Amino acid sequence: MNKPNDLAGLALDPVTADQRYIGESEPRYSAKRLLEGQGTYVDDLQFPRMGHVVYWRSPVAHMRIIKIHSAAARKMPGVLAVVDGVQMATICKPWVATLSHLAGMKSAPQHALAIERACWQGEPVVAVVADTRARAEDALQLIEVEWEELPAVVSMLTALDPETPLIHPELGDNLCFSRTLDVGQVDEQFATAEIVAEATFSFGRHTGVTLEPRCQIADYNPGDGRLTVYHSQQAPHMMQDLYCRQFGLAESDVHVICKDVGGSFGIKVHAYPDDFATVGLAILLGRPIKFVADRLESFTSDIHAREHQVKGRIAVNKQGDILAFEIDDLTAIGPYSMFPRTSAIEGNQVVNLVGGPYKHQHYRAQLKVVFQNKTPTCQYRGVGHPIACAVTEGLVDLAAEKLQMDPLAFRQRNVIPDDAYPCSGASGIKLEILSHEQCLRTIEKMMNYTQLRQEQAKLRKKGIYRGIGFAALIELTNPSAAFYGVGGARIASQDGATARLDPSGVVSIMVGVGEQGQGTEGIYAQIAADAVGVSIKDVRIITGDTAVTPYGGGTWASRGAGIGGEAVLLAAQALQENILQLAAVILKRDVADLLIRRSQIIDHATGQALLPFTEIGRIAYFRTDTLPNDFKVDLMVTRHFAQRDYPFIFTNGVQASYVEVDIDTGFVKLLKHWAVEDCGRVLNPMLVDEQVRGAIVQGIGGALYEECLYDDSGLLRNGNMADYLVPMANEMPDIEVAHVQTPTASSKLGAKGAGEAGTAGAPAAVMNAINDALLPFNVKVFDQPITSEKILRTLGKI
Amino acid sequence: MKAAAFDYIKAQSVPEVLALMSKHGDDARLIAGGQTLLATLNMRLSEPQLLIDITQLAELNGIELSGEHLWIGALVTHTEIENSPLIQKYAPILGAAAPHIAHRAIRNLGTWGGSLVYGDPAAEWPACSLAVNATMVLRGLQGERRVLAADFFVDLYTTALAPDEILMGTEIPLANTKQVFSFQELARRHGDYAIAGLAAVAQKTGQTLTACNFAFFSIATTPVLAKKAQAIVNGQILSTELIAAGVAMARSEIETMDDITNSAAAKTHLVGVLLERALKTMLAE
Amino acid sequence: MELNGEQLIAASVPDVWRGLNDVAILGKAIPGCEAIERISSEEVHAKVMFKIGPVRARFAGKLFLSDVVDEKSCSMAFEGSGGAAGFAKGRSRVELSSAEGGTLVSYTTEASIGGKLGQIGGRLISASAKKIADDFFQAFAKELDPTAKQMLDGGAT
Amino acid sequence: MNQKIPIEMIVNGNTIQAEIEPRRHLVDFLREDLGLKGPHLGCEQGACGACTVRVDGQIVRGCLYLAVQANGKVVDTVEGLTAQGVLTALQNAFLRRNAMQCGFCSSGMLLSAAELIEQRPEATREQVREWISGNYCRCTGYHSIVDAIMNVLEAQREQTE
Repeated sequence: MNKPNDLAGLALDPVTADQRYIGESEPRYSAKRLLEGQGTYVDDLQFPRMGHVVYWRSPVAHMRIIKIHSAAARKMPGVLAVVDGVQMATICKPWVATLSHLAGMKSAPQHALAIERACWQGEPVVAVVADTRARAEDALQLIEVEWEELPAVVSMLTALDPETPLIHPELGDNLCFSRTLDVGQVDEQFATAEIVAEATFSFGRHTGVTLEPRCQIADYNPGDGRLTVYHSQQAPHMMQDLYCRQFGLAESDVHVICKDVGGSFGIKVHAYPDDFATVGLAILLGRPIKFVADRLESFTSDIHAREHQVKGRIAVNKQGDILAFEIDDLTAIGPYSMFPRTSAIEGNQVVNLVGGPYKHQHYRAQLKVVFQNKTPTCQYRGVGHPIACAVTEGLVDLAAEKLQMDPLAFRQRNVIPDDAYPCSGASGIKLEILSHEQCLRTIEKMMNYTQLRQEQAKLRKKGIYRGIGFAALIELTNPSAAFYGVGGARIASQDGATARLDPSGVVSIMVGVGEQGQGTEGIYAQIAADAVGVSIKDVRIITGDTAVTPYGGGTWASRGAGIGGEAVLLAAQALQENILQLAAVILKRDVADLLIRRSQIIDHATGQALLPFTEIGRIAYFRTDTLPNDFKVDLMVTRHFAQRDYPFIFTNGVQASYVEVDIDTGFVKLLKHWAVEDCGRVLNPMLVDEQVRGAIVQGIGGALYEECLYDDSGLLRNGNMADYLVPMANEMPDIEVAHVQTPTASSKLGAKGAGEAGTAGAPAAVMNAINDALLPFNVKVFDQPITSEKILRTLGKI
Repeated sequence: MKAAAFDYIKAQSVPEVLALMSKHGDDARLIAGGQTLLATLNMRLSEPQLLIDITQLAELNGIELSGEHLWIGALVTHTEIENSPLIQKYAPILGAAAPHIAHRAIRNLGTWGGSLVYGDPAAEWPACSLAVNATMVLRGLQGERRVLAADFFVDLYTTALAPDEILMGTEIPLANTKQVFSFQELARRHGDYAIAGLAAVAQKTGQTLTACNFAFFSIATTPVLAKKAQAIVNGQILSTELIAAGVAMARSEIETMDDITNSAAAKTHLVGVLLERALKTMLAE
Repeated sequence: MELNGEQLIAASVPDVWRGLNDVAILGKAIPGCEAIERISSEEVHAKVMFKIGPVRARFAGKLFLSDVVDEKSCSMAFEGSGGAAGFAKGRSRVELSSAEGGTLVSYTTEASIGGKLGQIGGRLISASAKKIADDFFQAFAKELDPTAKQMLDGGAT
Repeated sequence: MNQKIPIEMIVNGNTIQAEIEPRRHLVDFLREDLGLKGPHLGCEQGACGACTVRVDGQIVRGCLYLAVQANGKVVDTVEGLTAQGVLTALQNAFLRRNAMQCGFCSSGMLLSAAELIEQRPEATREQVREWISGNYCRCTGYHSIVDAIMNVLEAQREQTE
């Protein structure tokens, strides 16, 4: 529907000869079974002797565990075991989640099940295993824990005050991480700038609310000492490594399998205490153990994200050039840094990304990441981007308003020009190649900007208050080892793919990056089909199995297309070469005379079909006797790819939101949303479009609806799906997506990531649109989620 | 999230239900649509010993014209109300309100009676029943009694229904051609608990409204009639000044309470906004 | 959650004070109270069935009295465990003063509801708490003087 | 309370007899006892719509409906409705439009959409959005789902013209 409309993108050279699928809106054929109710999600699996575990979780923010009474629970029908933290600790080591490249970062040892103290409402304390989930819950009712409530650190604003109690006294304070970045002459710029605008931005705590809750089945076979874990997870090899290390198992004895995953968004890329506890129970009991978080425990045990308060200011000269940004970010992450990616990354990203699209040279950022007694926070779709973007774009709009300059024109004047790359942003980030100017031109046309402004002005006279908001953005994708590896985390930045020609002529591809619904398997099939030269119907993709796929990092940081896709391309091209060599031997022709087209070897000169793949498969696998002795048949090849040219490959884009604010009720109606996205080569526009839309809607959720609300004692007040408001269809706008394609030169494919930019830009665009609508009243809201209550207060109606 | 164990009986008659209720007291709970109860049971926030399924009871069913009244049985679902031509004709505000109740799959099961007897302050039906002067028909072992909606909603989740009684259905005076109404609801997302809502019904002659019922919901512990504002508006020509006076009175007479994301002050403000909109809508009809 | 209120009870200050210290009267006045027992002069235990809308939760509660000034004021700390459903805890300051028509009982309470109840019931928790307080004082006043009329004033914030 | 109740119902066209605990909700019965994994559990409080199934032709939340209540009724799940009438058209449109990502919401979304197409053949884009607003999808932006449903509605209208 939304074909790329700034046409430069369509002129990209093909990646492969006879390219039929790459770049096309090919449906995900393998997903048809999901539409027919035939998926295999973890909870769909049943095994003989399987036990079901439920966890007794801390009902308070901070407590000392005095005594656990479990005798009554143990006597309940069907109960297989009741296990506490002390027993679990005999087989599972504690962990401390820090990264060495985040200087000074600290956290405390954390156990699979709490011992002595529990530090947030939702921390698992006791495991109850029974033969059915219902019976496990029956027994859970009878677990009695004597506890003494300890003072809780709730507000991040006072977490570092001397009178605030320490969550982990051994750490000396409640500070997890801090960072200061000071580039150029920030003070001079602000002292002399003609225009300075400032604001304080607040961001509520969110959580991911994947429709399929976190879940796993751990199965330990005492006979051979092997552990198999069926897991709804994004990074199977990472979990394999962690299970090995925490339980002292050999890597080769741990097998992690991720079948269908019902949404992840970063929620399922972390190692949770209950992940380890469930594995521990399988080891202790020698039987499969299923854990499926129920929705109430999801809200208190899934990671949260984004609780930030950022003071920001911008300096601009009267000609309209941005001179400097300065921010002071305070964020709280719960009582522990999350394993193994750590909880300091989000704040660190905010520091790296503020001001990202613009060409100013002066930038100062301060970051404080503090502990508190709430659910741990960690990387969740967009990781820091939505905050950095809202702060940047909010300040940019404030400056434009003070200059009395059109916000779009102001951005056009200040973005890093398209011919300036490669270059560095003020924060020091390395930018390979971006297209801000082209994206801004595209969105201007796409939304019919001039006419929209006229409509807005006309309606305003009638007392209808509409607003237009922009957000220019950059997104970090295709990470190198600079993200985690250098900090000591065993999280692979490389990924691998194996391509195999099967006897039937079908191409099987095994990839380390898995499918969470984005269509990863679909684009891999497109790439493989083109790169080998077969119909997409003759490609099979296998992912999510540490015993089968090459070692790789999995799905995160928008790396599936750029890293995994490149690995598939390299493997498939290598397979094609091997097939050609084999064909040359069979046909007794020179390789250079042959081509592969649509599962056939053809004569390069005449186009005549010489040999079908089925024949190649037959000879290669069953009649090697007919081949020369010195010829080695190799119809299965593996290639790995790591992006090593830059720490990250940045993408860019711009979004616009059109809203109407009902000034009597404070309600915001989202009328329309536009996004122009440059993720390099677009492998499948239809898939990217909807992924961008989904990400935008997730961003809108944070801007208008979602927030984990806590009371003064650190108790979650809306941890359920009736009160924590996720975006639903009725309130969401139609979203038009267009693409600019500026491929990265760091890979053959030229694809960058596209998974998170939508979430990065939407909150800023919507916030700016609301403030634009409120312009006649000379009021603004910078406190997300922007509820009707906040708008009414800002307007002075209450 | 699995419910604790309970026993289950599918009741075949009203006397059987009443006998079971009298025998088991609060250990037994009635299940009709179950859309509130089952969520509570799944979360184990209630563990009754016995569920008495009343969905088989024909007496509690049906939307029918009966003399001066429209009968709506307690077991009538939200969807049935949404789709009913009789409702459109004789109690049209219910038809307008129905789509605001949760979502289709819930409306297919959730019942008129269930919503009334829970008396959730955010629910649409209690306020609508006030607005249309519904009479609740209650039956207990001692026989049947009738309670006006105005006397039915006593306090938060508390109605005049005695523990040993069941709601059979309601009688609603038939809407005549002079009836005008406006149903206004502000919910953050469609189908959510409202921030504030208003079911307004009146008789209209020219620019004048009489027999006004302005029933607000989701602003206090029960649905509330803005009686003083009704009195201001009643029988007067609906001028801009009169609307303003009614709005001001509604804001001052209703004691609002906050909820998890909305302050009492916001609700008080919205009470006025909704009334103004409703009056203008009814005037324009 | 803060809960403040005042209640005029048609009884003398000494009678009201006695009532507040009489577990038999308290047992009748506390909504849903199934058992109540005085452990010491400072400690009272009770079992209470909390009923609100579709929710039922049985709480085992403890009440600790402190800062007792006879016939004048006291502080109460309370904690109630509803097992898997959640818990309630808080502290309350109660003051009695003589007023026209009886005794004015004023209270300021800070309470929090945790666990599942708090996680799910957030929408109406303060309204529920206020209702419980109102119900208590109405019943309490009735216990002291069945013919008394009460005046309600107060609100949950 | 170890009561087990005999029930009989028609599930996807087959008569099923079972003895079950009254507390078992319909989706657990379908998933655990009958192995029908199409309906999913997303919240068990009636908010997400992933468990949507049909009882006597109407969509219901399978988590807010006891299996014993389905005694004597006709129950249909996505498995049974696949390759039948409206659902086939919807499944094709969903695939063509990429109106799904992880697939966890799809069976519920499809059943809700099917009832819309039967009950509101004239629905507008806005009405489609409202109708499916009881079905949560975290992956898509709903846009493609609305597109797919509109495609089927429009095709149906063209046919009846």
